[in-house]
Amino acid sequence: MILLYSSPEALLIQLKSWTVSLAPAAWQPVLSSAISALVILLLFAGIFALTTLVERKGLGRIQNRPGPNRVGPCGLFQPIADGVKSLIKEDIVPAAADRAVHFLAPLVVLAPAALALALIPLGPGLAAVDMDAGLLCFFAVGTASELGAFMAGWASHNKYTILGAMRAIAQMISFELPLVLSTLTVVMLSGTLSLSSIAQQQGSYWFGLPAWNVFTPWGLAGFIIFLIAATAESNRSPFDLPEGESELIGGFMTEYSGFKYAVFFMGEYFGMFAISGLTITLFLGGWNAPFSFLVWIPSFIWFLIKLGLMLAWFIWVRGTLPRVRVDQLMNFCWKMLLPLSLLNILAAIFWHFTASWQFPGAWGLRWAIGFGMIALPFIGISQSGARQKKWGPRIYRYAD
Amino acid sequence: MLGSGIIKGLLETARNFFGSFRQPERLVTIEYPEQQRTVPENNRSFPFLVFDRNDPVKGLRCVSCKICEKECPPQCIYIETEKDSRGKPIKHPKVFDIDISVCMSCQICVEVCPFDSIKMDQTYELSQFSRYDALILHKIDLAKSNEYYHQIKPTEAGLVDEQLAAEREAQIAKAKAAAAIKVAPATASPTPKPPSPAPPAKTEVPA
Amino acid sequence: MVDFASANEPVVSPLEMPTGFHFTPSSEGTVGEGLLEVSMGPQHPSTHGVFRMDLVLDGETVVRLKPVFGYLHRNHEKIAETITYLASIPYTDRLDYFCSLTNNWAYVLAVEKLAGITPPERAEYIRVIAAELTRLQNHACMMGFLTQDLGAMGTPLMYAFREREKILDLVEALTGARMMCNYFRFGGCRTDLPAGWLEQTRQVVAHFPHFLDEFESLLITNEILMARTQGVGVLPRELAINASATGPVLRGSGVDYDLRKVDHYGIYDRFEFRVPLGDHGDCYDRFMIRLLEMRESIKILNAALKDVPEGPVMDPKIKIRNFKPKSGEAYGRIEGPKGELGFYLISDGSTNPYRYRIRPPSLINLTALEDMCIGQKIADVVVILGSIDIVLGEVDR
Amino acid sequence: MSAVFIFLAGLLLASSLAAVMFRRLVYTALSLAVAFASLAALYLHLGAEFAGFAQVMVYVGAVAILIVFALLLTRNAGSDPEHPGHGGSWITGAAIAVLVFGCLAFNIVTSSACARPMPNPPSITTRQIGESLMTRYVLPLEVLGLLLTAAALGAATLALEDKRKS
Repeated sequence: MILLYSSPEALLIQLKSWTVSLAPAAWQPVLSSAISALVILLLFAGIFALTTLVERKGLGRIQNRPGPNRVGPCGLFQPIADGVKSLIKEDIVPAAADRAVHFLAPLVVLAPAALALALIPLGPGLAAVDMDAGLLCFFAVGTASELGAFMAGWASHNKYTILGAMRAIAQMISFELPLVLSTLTVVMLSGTLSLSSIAQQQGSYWFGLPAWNVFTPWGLAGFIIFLIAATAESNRSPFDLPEGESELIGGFMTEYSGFKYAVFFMGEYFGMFAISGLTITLFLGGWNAPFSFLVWIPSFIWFLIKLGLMLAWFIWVRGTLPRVRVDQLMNFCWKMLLPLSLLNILAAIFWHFTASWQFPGAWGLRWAIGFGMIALPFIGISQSGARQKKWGPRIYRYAD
Repeated sequence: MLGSGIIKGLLETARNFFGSFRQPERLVTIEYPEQQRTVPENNRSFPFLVFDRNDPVKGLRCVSCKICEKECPPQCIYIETEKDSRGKPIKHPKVFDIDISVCMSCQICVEVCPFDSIKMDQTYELSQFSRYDALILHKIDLAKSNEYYHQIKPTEAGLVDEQLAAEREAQIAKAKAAAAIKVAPATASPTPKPPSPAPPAKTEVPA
Repeated sequence: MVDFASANEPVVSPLEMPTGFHFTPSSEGTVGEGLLEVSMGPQHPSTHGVFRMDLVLDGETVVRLKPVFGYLHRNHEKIAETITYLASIPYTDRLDYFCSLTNNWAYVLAVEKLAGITPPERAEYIRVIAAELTRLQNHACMMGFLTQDLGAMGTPLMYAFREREKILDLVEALTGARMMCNYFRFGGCRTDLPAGWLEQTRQVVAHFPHFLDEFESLLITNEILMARTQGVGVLPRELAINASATGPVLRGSGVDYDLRKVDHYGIYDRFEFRVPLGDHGDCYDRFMIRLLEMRESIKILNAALKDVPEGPVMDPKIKIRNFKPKSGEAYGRIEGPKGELGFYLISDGSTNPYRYRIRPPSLINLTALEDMCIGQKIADVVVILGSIDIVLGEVDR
Repeated sequence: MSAVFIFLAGLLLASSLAAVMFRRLVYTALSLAVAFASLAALYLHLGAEFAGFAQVMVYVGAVAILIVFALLLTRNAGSDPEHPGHGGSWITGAAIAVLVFGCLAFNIVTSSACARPMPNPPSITTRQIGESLMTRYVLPLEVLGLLLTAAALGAATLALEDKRKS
């Protein structure tokens, strides 16, 4: 076996096929899948461990605290300590709980999230599962985690967990709509459901600048809508109502402790990675470098850098914003995000059919019109909503 | 417009994020076991008993008057007076216990003490493995020297020493006067000792 | 499974009391079909201590709320009747443990009225400075806790704690303890100011407006905060008066009532400050009133720190031991950070008070909690509770 | 018949039976979700990606979740029902099921399609499905869409009326 070096990605692929070729022919497909699964799980489990540490440290710095810094140099071994702690903690199952469902729920949350991770292409040819209907598959497996939330909430036999589960299901179902509708623009304009081809299509450069979807008006709006819906879908602040620790203690996870809780936690973070990866693939150019002179850096490095930036954004938002209320969340979804994502489809159609405009300044005009098609309704909806509810800054009077 | 306030908040937290690396006044955390906090002079934790002349047993200023025991709001002080061989109480505590699991560090014993013998300490690393006996401080644990008092609270201790010296001088003067009176009338009956708030006259304050 | 109560009786309609209160009879077995009874607390992360609310929910909407407290009852009032006047002061620290200095002040004010004592000038200034510092740190932390209840991951709370730390350092340098100060005495203050304390305080106070600016830009125009607090937990003006709410809760409902202006206690007449008032009586108003009050407190502090006179801090005629005020009664009250804090004392001429009674602002402001919460979501309940700003040490005493 | 098929078919059968047999509503709902998922897996095993994922999205993601959500809003869904719902009618039900299965099986086995040699399965991509939906089957698609819109509007109207009354 000779490794032909053409690119780092090809090297990895060749390495894998060489390993697989060592096995007997009947076992080769199984081995191939197993290697892919192992790589995905190890990679993202490592990122998970790192993210918990970075999140705690980052939140600490945002809050003017040093964050965890006791275990190992700069607290680097904190995730290991956390893991050991959660493993040796007592696993408490409430006496009235449904033991089987209570046990299965964390797995039902974790498994679809891990499955969704397999679909994300980390580089050209570097997706564990590269299928024709990848995007469809992503959303299909994503829906299963709602069942996990229900199972956890119901099996714990606790009113707070039931409320949390109801919130979780309602929120995830509602936000799936804008989430899917905002990806629809990308699917329409790229003409494929395959994630790697969508990423591939964003690989060209225009005077050294990338041709990512986010640099089009529909792409920008879709990116923002998708990001908001993704935050809600992965239960992150400010949409972390299913956990809602100030009102619902821990939501559907209230009655979980020890390693089951850690599995929930992991499932949530895997979900966040998956949806961040999807955001990157759909709108942020996938594995492509931002500038043409930087293409010598391997694609998966670019992907991981972008993933890091997405996670940093999630952490930053979590450190800043208070949580919205459940009815406001629903209103926001149905009255703001859904109409805007529908309008965004219109904007994408406009962008598509004006692609033939050739006169000077056509690009700018298209951009302005397309952007206005979403921005103006946004301003209108937000202001009418605020006026209706009488929300706004106030001026205070003083007693004489 | 919707979102502007959120962006403003995000910028503020970003400023704090970077600020906590660059501006030390933002990162106020003290890494406790390695860094110790410098406590201000007024800081108080739990009471201790002051002794003079490097003698933690005989040198205690406490005369076992039990005022602090009476005034202590949570009643955490227990005192027994020493008795001499004939069973007559002498001005020295036989037992002086403070249950610091009950003590609420209010300093009222210090304020009411007429002999400046009980003062507030500043140690705060007092964890013990037992909830009961380990947290009851006995006379021997409580006794600390006047030098120690000077060390933790220089200003206050200086004032106390001045005051004690003044009282002692006043008492010596008074004793002299009393002696003079005693000499003059031949029908000298033993005058009852005035309930002076001063410590025993032989007390010497180390320099 | 969901423990929906099985009884099918209809919901007992809230009886309208003449004052407009909701009065809920004991809720045992009266929960209607489809309603969910939830016991929120005493072990709940955001009931600010061991406080419990028996909620009846329709979906997530609150139909009924019954506050249950007493988990932290420490018999303070009865204990105080068995110990001397002096020994009660450290117990008052533990009422509202965030503002022990103002608690001390209210108590010593009552004793001073009882015994006819006037503290020296310097002590009055120290009291004003200490009380306003207490107000600053209490309000800052209250706003932090409120945003914590809103789910803001504690970031504003940490900023508030950062600033509170500086104030607590000052308090420690002055009184010897950070929270349980036990500092004021009838007839003045326990000790004089330590050397250099005024200068340090001036620096801290000069820096405090920067913190307020930071807080404002972080929070007050935040859309989520506005959506969560505006129009939530409205306490109408009449109900606020009827419920005898005081402090920022009352002023948030637009009633101009600040004991510093009304009672002229201490030397507050000498300082220029304004009383901010809210027009809506919702959580946002109560939040903002505290923010604006902090700015006014800074004005008072700046003026007071400028001209602290020299002199004694304690009336030398006061006996610490064996203090026996003549028999009579007195009610001393101050504008604490949470509202009117009053101590009512009856003396029979002995060393102990014959009767000792506290008017705790936290408890009385809680009176209107059910009225503020009915019809709101369960998530709003914690916000409303946070906006009242209770400390359970004071509620249960 | 491959091992995968046998496994999936067994899972499908077992979970469908469980969905019928369980007394506890929640268990039946969860078993139903498993049945839907195993059916989707069967589709995938046959190479019908689009149908498989659509099955998961629609049945697991929407139908099962809806059932579960309704359970959350219902009283006593977790406890064992007081009156076991089977009674004597289960024999009738089983008989009908056997009859239906028999009819279907007989027709399939005797149909001429089975007699023909197995053609090579055409490789249908999602793209082709989309294109045929938008060209050849555009009218049925639009009609279906209209029907669903009408249903959604009707549901909204009903919900609004309920709200107005209360």
